[in-house]
Amino acid sequence: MNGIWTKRRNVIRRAATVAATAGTLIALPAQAFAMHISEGILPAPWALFWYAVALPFVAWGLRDLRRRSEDLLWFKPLVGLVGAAVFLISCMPIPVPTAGTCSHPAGTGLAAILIGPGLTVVVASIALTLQALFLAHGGLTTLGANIVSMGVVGAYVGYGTYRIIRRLGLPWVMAAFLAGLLSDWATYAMTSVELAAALHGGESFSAMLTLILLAFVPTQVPLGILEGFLCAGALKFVRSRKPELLRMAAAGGAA
Amino acid sequence: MFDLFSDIFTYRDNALTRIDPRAKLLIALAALIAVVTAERIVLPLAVLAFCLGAVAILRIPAKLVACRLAAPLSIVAVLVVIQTFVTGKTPLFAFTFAGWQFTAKAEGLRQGTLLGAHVLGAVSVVFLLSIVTPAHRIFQALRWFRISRNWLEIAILMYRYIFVLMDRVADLAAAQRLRLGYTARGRALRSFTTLAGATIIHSLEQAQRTHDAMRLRGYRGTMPFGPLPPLGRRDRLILVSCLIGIAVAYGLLEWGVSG
Amino acid sequence: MKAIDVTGVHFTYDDGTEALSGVDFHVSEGEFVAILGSNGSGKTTLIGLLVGLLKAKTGQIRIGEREIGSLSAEELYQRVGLVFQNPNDQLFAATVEEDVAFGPRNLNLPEAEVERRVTEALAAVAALPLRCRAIHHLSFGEQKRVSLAGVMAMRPSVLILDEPTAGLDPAGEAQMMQLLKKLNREEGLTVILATHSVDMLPLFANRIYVLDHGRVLQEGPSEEIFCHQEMIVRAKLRLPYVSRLMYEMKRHDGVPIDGLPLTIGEARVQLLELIPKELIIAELEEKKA
Amino acid sequence: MKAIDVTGVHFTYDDGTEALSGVDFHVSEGEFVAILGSNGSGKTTLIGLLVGLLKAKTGQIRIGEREIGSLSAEELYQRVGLVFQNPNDQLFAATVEEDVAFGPRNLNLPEAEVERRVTEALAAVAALPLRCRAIHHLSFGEQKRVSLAGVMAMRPSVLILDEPTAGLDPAGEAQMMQLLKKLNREEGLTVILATHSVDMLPLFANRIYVLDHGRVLQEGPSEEIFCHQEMIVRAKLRLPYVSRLMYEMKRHDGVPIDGLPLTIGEARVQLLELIPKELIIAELEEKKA
Ligand SMILES: Nc1ncnc2c1ncn2[C@@H]1O[C@H](COP(=O)(O)OP(=O)(O)OP(=O)(O)O)[C@@H](O)[C@H]1O
Ligand SMILES: Nc1ncnc2c1ncn2[C@@H]1O[C@H](COP(=O)(O)OP(=O)(O)OP(=O)(O)O)[C@@H](O)[C@H]1O
Ligand SMILES: [Mg+2]
Ligand SMILES: [Mg+2]
Repeated sequence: MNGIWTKRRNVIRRAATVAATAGTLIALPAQAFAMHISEGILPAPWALFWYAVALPFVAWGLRDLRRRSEDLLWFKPLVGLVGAAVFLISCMPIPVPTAGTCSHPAGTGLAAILIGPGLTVVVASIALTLQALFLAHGGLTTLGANIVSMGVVGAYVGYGTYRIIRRLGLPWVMAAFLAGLLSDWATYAMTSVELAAALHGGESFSAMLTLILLAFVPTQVPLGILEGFLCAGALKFVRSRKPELLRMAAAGGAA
Repeated sequence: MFDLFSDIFTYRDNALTRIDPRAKLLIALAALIAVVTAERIVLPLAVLAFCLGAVAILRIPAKLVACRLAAPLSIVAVLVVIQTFVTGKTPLFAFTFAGWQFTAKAEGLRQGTLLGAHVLGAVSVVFLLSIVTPAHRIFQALRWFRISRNWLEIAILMYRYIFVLMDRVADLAAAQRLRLGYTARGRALRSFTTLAGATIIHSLEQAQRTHDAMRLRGYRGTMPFGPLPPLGRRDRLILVSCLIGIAVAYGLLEWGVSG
Repeated sequence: MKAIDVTGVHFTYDDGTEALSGVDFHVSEGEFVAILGSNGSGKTTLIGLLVGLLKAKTGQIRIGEREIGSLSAEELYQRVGLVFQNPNDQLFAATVEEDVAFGPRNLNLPEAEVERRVTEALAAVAALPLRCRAIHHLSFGEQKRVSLAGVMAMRPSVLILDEPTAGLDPAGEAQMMQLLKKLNREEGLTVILATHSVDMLPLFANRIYVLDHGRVLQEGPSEEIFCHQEMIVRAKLRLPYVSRLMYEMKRHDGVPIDGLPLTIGEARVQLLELIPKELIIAELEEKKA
Repeated sequence: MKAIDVTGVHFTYDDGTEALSGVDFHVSEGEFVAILGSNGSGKTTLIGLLVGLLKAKTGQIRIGEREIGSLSAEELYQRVGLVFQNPNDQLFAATVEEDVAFGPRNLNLPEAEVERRVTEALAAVAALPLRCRAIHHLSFGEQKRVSLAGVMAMRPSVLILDEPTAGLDPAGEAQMMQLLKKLNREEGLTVILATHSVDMLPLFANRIYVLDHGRVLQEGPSEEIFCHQEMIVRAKLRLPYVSRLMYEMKRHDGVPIDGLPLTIGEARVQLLELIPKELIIAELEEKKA
C-alpha cells in the first residue's frame, strides 16, 4: 500500500516537475508543439516507421478520391477547396483561457465529417507538406508521424465518433461536438505517443508518455473542448445556410 | 493573422533560386538525413550555421527568420529541459523549487542538447529551402519524384485557394471585430465558429465556380501537366557536388575526428 | 453568319427563381454586342446558358449553326470562351504560365503548340512580362487580363465576358475596353459582354440588348437604345452622363439638338455648331495673346 | 472639431510592400470626404489604419481627440464604423434582423434598446421591410444596404465605406449615394468613402483626397481637384465625363468656359449662356407648334 503510494507519488512528482518547468515555457509554443512534431525531433528509424504507417492510409484516401471523382466531376476542386478552408481554420488563433495565449484548432474532425476520413488524410498530408515546406512548421522527416497523428488518428476518431453517435440516434450537434473534441484529444494523445516513443531514452516509455501527456493537459484539454464547440458550431452554421452544399460535399462523408 | 505565407523571396533572382528544384529537394533531403542521424552536435550545428549564413547573404529580414524559427527554438528549450531533468543517471546539479527537488543529469543534458541541435539543423535546412524555391517549382519537382498526380492536383488547388480564401477570411474576421464580436470569451467562441462555418461555405461555393471555370477550359477530371525538362548539366553538377560535400562532412564530423 | 442564336429561352433556378423568361438573343460573327441590365436582371444566367453551364428548360440555343446540346465539350469550348467576373474563379494554377497553358493542354496539343498559344494569348492581352509570376502576386487588373489570356488560349471564335470592367479603376477600364475592341476589330473575334455600366458602351458595342427581369426590353444599336429614356430608367439604368446633359438641354432648355449624342466626340460636334463662331475665335485669340 | 487626424503615416505590409508612405489625412466632424485612387493606391490600407485593423509603423492617428491606440475596442467602434466592399464578408447571421442586432448585442445593451437600434438602423437605410428576410435571399443592392445598417446600429459618428457603389447598377448606385448624403446632411454623420469612380463624387463630397502609390497627390474640394487634369491622369483616374466634354471644348475648340463644370447642372448653365437665345426660342416654338 505504502509502496504503491510512493511509486505513484514519484510519477506525480515527476509530472509536476515537468509541468512546472516546462509549463511556463510551453505556454508560448504550445500550439506548435502539441500538434506538429517539429523537424528533426524523431530519430531516423522512428521517422521511417511512421512513414510506413501513414502511407497506406494516404494511398487508401487517394483511391477513395479517384473513385468518388469519377461520379462527381467537381469532386477534386471540392476537396481542394475544403482542404484550403480547413487549413485556414487550423491557422485561426483561438483563445485558450488556461494557456493565456492563442492556440490553433486542428479542424480534422470537421473535415472528416464534411468529406470523409480517407480524404481528410489526403488533405492533411498536403496541408502538412505545405506547412513543412513553406512555413518550416512541422517537418519533412516528421511528416509521416504528423500524418498519423493529425490526419489518420484525428480523422478516423472524429469520423467514427460522429457515425457512432448518430447511429445511437443522438442529435448531430452532440455528435459533431464529440467528434471535434475526441479527434482533438486523440491527435494530441497520438502525438504524445510518438514523442514518448522517440524520446524516452533509458526511461520507461509509459513514464515518458505520462509526462508528456500531463505536460500538455493544461492547454490541450480546454482546446479540445473548444474544438468540439467549433466543430458543432461551424457545422450548424453551414447546415442552416447552405444545406444543399453540405449534402453534395458529404456524398460519402457523414453530414 | 495569416502573414505566414510570405513567399515573395522565392521569386527573387539569386544563385540559389536558379538551381533546379529537384536538385535542391534532393540536397535538402540528404542534409536532413545527415542531421537526423548525427550522433554529435557538430554536424547539425554546422548545417545550421551554413543555412543561417545563406539566409543572411540573401538578405532575408530578421523578422521573418525569427518568426519561422521561434516555434522550433522554444521546442528545443522544452526538450532540453525535459531530457535534462527526466532522463539519465549521473546527477549534474540539483535544486529545490517550491518544495520539489529538481536534479539535472548529464546524460539527459547531452541527449537534450543533441536533440536540440537536430531540430535547429533540420529546421534551418527546410527554412532555407522554403525561401529559395517557389511553390510551383516544388510541385514540379514532386511530379518528377512520381508523387501521385491526384495528390498533386489537390495540393495545387489547395495552395492557390488558400490565398484567395485567406483574403475573404481576413475580411470576415475584421468585420466581426469591428462589431465587437471578440470582446468577451463566450462571444469570441460564437464569432469564431461562425467564422469557421462561413469559411467552409465560401470554400464550397468557390469550388463550384472554380470547377465551372475549369470545365469551360476543357477540364475532364484530371489537371494536365506540362513536360518536365531534364535535369541540366549545371544542376547535375551542383547536385552531385553537394551530395559528396554532405557525405564528406558527415564522415569527417561524425567518424573522422577521434573520440 | 450567325455566331449565336437564342430563341425563346426560359430558365428557372432550382429554388424557383425565374431568371429568364422568353429571351431571344442573336449575334452575328464579328459583332461586338453588349448585354446591359441591372443587378439580377439575368445577365449571368444568360451567359451560363450560352456556354453550356446551365441547361435551358425550353427554347433553343444554337452556337454557329449547331444546337448547343449536339456539340461535344471540346467543340463547344473551342468556339465560345467565357471570362468570369471574378478572376479568382478562373485562375487556379500557381503561375500565370501554367494557368494559361491549362486549356491548350486539356486539348492534348503538342507541347510546342501549347507554348505558342501561351505566348500568343499573353501577347494579345499585353501580359507577356507576367509570364512567370505567381498568380497571387498579381494586381487585380493584371489578374483580369491573365484570366482573359487563359480563355484566349483556347482560341474561341466567340468571347463572352461577364462584367469585364467591374472593380477596375478608370485607367484599367479603358485599357480593358481598348483591348476588347482590338480583339474584335483586328482578330475578328465576336465579343459579347454583360455589364451595367453605360458610359463606355456606345464607343464600343455595335449592338446592345437591354435585359430586365429576365426579358429583353429592347435591342439595337446604342443610338437607338439610348433614345428611349423611359425604357432605360425602367431597366434601372441611366443614360451616359454626356447624353444626359444633352438630353436635359434638349428637353428642358429647348436647345435644338439632333438625335442624342452618346459620346464626348459627338456632343462636341453638335455643341460647336450651336455656339457662335465669334465667341470661339475671340477666345482663341485671347489665349494666343 | 476634428473627427479624424492622420499625420505622416507610413505602412508596410509584412511582405515588404510599402502601401502608404507619409499620408496626412484630416476630416472634420460632419464632413463628407472621398478618398479617390486607382487600384492598389492604398485606399483600403488607409481605411484599415483608421479603424485599427492595421497598425501604423510611424505617424500618428487620432480619432476625435484621442490617439487611436489609447481607445478600447468598445470606444473605437462606437466612434467609427466600417462598411466593407463586399457585403458577403460582413453578413453572418441568418436573418437581417439578427445581423443588424449583432453589434448592439455585443455592447451588452438591454434587449429593448437593441430592438430600438435595429429598427432605427434599418429605417435609416430604407430597409425596414427586409427585417425578417433571410440574408441569402437578398439581392446585391439590398445586401449592401443591410450591411450598412449593421454598422449604423453601432451608432458610430464616423462612417467609413470601402467602395460603397462597387458592383451596383446605376439605380442602386444613385440610391446608395443619396442615402449617404442623407445620413451626412440630416443625421450629421461624418462620411468617408474610398472609391475609384469619379462621376458621382462632385455631387456629394465636400472634399476629395487623391491617393496614388501610397501618397496623397492632392487634397481639396472637387472643383479644385478636377482642375488638375495631369494630376488626375497621373493617378490613373479620369475627369467625370461631363467635365471631360467641357474640358475638351475649352482646350481644343477654344470655347470660353469658366472654370470646369463638374456636374450636369453646372455644364448646362454654362452652355446655355453660350448658345444664342434666338436658336433656343426658335426651337421651343417649333415644338409647341
Ligand atoms: N444559383 C442561383 N439560385 C437561385 N437563384 C439565382 C441563382 N443565381 C441567380 N439567381 C437569381 O436569378 C436572377 C438573375 O440573376 P443573374 O445572376 O443572372 O443576374 P445578373 O444580371 O447577372 O446580376 P448582376 O449584375 O448582379 O451580376 C436573380 O433574381 C438572382 O437572384
Ligand atoms: N495583405 C497584403 N499583403 C501585402 N500587400 C498588400 C496587402 N494588401 C494590399 N497590399 C498591397 O498594398 C498596396 C495597396 O493596396 P490597397 O488594397 O490598400 O489598395 P486599394 O487602393 O484599396 O486598391 P483597390 O481599389 O484595388 O481596392 C497594393 O500594392 C497592394 O498590392
Ligand atoms: Mg452577374
Ligand atoms: Mg481596396
